Amino acid sequence: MTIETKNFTASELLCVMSARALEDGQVVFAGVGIPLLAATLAQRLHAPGVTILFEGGTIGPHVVPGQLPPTTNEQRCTRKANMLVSITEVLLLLQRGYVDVGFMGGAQIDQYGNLNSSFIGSADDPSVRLPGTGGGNDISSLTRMIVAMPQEKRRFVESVDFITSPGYIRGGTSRRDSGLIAGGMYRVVTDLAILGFDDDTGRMRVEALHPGVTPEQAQENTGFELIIDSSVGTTEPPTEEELAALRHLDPDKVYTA
Amino acid sequence: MTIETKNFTASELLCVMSARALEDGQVVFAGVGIPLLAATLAQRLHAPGVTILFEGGTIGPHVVPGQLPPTTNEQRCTRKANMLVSITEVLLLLQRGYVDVGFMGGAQIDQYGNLNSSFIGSADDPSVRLPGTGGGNDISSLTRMIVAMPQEKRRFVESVDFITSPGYIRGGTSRRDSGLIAGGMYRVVTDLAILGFDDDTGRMRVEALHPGVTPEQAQENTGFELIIDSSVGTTEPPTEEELAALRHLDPDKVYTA
Amino acid sequence: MTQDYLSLREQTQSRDRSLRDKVMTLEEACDFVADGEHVSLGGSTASRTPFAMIWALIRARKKNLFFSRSIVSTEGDLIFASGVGNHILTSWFSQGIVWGVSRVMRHFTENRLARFEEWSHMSIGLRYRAGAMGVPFMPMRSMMGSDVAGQLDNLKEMTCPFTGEKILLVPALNPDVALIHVQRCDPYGNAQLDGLTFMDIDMAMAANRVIITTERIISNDQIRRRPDQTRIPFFTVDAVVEAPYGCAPHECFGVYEPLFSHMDYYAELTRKEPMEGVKTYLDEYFYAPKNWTEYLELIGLEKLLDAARRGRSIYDD
Amino acid sequence: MTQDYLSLREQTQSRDRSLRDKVMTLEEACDFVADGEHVSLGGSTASRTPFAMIWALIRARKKNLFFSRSIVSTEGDLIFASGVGNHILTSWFSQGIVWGVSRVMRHFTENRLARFEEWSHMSIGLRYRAGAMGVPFMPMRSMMGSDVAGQLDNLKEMTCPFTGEKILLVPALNPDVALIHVQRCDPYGNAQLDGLTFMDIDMAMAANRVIITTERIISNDQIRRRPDQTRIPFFTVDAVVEAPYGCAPHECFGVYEPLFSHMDYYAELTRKEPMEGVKTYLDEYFYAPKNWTEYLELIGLEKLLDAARRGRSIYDD
Repeated sequence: MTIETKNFTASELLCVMSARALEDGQVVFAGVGIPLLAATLAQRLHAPGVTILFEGGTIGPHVVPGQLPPTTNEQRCTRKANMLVSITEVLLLLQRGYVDVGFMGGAQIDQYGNLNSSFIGSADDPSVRLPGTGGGNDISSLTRMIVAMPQEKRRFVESVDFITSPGYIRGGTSRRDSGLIAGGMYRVVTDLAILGFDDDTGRMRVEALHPGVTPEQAQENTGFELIIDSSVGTTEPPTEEELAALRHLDPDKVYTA
Repeated sequence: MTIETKNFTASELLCVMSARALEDGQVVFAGVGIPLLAATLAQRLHAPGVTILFEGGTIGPHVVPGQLPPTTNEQRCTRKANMLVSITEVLLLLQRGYVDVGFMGGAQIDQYGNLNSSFIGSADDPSVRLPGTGGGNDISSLTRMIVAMPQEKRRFVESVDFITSPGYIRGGTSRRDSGLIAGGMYRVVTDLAILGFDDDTGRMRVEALHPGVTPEQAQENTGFELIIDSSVGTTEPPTEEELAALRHLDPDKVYTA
Repeated sequence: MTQDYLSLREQTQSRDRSLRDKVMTLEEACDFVADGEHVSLGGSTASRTPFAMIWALIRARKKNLFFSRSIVSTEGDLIFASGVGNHILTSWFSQGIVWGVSRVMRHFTENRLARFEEWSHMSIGLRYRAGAMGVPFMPMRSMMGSDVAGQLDNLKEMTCPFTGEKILLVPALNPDVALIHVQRCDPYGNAQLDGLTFMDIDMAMAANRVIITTERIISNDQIRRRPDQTRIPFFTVDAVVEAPYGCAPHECFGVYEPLFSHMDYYAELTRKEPMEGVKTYLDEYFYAPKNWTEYLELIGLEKLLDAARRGRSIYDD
Repeated sequence: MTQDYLSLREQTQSRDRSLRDKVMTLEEACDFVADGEHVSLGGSTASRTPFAMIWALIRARKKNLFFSRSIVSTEGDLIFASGVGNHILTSWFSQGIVWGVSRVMRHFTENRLARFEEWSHMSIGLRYRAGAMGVPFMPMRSMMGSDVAGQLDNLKEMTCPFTGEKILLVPALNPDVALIHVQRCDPYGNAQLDGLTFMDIDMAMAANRVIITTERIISNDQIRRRPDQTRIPFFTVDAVVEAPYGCAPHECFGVYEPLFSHMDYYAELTRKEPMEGVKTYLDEYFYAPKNWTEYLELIGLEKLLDAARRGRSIYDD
């Protein structure tokens, strides 16, 4: 990290950059952790009209600062919500097309935006059994995705051990051919860059670098070849206002340690 | 009608005899009119533990005497109910198998217990367009049926003009072969007799005659050959208690004129 | 008839689904319905019928609409007779069992002037549900073997790949517009329903547009106090219209029962000369009044108060 | 695994579905669960977990149960470690994101001592829903193309006969027994739920038996006053057990939030020596106390009161 006045943590940078990726008026299906926090941050800043959905069955809540829920299934998620529905119903909103953006964290991602949160090593004899998909598989199968995660070589791998949540699968038309005819990976927000995907090949591409990050640094922290345009732009650093709002929401650094 | 002291109408006889066909503890899906009234009557008499379902979405109501609902979709149907659900949900209870008996009226029935409430004459050029199936098709497709209707030659026909609500279709295994592997016609209660169906052929059979009704009378009022055993028994006439309870429920004779 | 998935999604994605004020008049809400479209009606028989909105569409001289509803009562007569619609998909169509078979329905269907397309009650519910879920069909176990199914050309039978059983598939129904009347709704379209919900929730989720009429508009703060009481989410809704007694002469659960004497009057009017009767009724109650309040005045305050007294009595026990 | 329709119906028809008193103790309710059966758990993660009933089944030394739940938290560790169950079907299994990956889950799955069968979240909901509806499958559009689907052998892809689209069919799930904790229930099993309902309603309708634990038992008269608030009908329910704080250390919406410090304690206990830690926990909190009240006393009144204060605060605004 080389941003000059590094008066924030990597998690805080992730949160702020992710929040910026949301537009006002969108319906956003947010996972627990950074996504929940970033979507709430967006609501307090440039996108007050963002409607948040949580997989526990919450539609349009206002999360209370300092009372971040440990999962998206507790009553803290429902504070001042517009509506509560069953888990199945809230996921069906994705399938029916009411959602603009799915917003998740990730443990491991590959060049086609496939996410793994199930197994490190082979599924038959894993070195680590991870907690699994949760809503991730459904969200990434059914809507346009934004993923927030730290950019590290061990997390950005050529090919994930296990496709828990599908991106562009094996690239090209393979996602569509599998039966997933809508949605797909849109952005991966990391502590180094904003990443997107090539329309034809489905391979990961740098959309913008964070201030002070070089193309080489982005590549070094990635386990496969990134598409980087020589004219790639730079993001604006987190503002004092953004950081203050974020710290007001998560004073105990539950998600931004 | 030759019952000696004929101190009741044909509709009242139908109601009392239908009510008797229900057993305590049963879950009964009741249509509007005589079924609704008879199921409520059964609750007040021998079967207080009958649970009534109405197709509007009502589970376990107590209909208020003198306030009979005009259809099974009004709030009068929901009085002191245990639960209200959507139309789709209440019909799915039939499909899931939670219901013991479907209980309906009928306009036209045939030897295999098929009901027609859609067309008199051909469906393409009917002489009368009737109101249609309502819940009838689903109820008779998915559970054991009791039908209450007056026994007249024009209503009891060899083959209905249109199978709105399936009985045994063309008899034998044809119902099962069509995909309707559960349920089926159980009893037809008329002002003359209690009718059942032959296990093998699915044809209509006299189970018991009402007091004073002869086998010949039952046959004369039927447009096809009834199976009548020479030793067929006789029902008990409506008691004063039954008639009093019935008249208390329907003092304005909305359904028992 | 079954909308393909990508076009359904595209239509949904292009809707403004943000939290915004959608309060307007009955007349303004008519702009959300175009001639020839598929309009689904909430409620069932004489309960929570979106009468005010149907009344407005007839007055706006909309044409050739295709209607769907679980069970159709008097509004079906008025739809056919006014020309606002010429095709109704439902499971049952008449005024109500106590008034006998509708002569108006008979006139239009027996003379092939309009179409009454009959489906089983549950199949209609499952078609809305498939539409609500974003899948192209629902599996079910009734209707097979009957002539109801025999009359329909968009059903498919299949053998279940898990159990080998015969299963019927019914296609999704995604109405262009759903008209739904509720007891309470906020300005954004978050709607609360009391009592029987019929097929309204699935219908709202399935439709490409939703017009809510409501007995009263409440604040969004009220909604957020008990979000588990919201039954229709704001982002499915395009218009919110306050229409007191908006189901009259039908019922709104817990607010008023049906106006039985008015329904008797209509039945009497259409018994002998159905077409003359219904035209007289349309002239008198639909075209003559200047606005919804005048329509209610024509029905009569005494009848409204009586219906309201009976309606509220559900909460007396 | 998919129960055929006639056997499902036969099982349902043979249940006593009459309106009758079903109130009993936790210990008595254990008789409704036999070794090796499929037990589904209501709630999700740390919300409305039927902890009291799981606690009772572990104490009753039930064995080899197969569990299903939308998302599994600490109860999954305790199920595997106690031996009450050796197979869990869920979409996510760990204590909760803030506590890291469960070492107990890892121990059992990585050493193949027990099975964690992973399905997509929605597919589990739709499998219960198919079970609730009495159909053998539900169609859906996610999971295709992923390795989650690749690991499962009871999925079927089909081409939609209406649209030609590729559709995934997931088989119905009809648990032998569902354990569901609610805020209020009458003695017959009519249950009211506040807040998030998770997959509980479909699960109750799908199951062949249902055990309800409830914060308090209310009268049937209360139920009949607002029947539109009933979420689970009595005839699906076999046992009703009053268990105050029946989800502790998890949450019951509007009554108490999770007992976070107790959950921290459990996480700490199992961090370094997961198997020793969980065994110590089981001994201390599951096997040692004489009854549910003693279990709550061990957790501590102060923690309960704090959780209750936070729980009720949802209604403060």
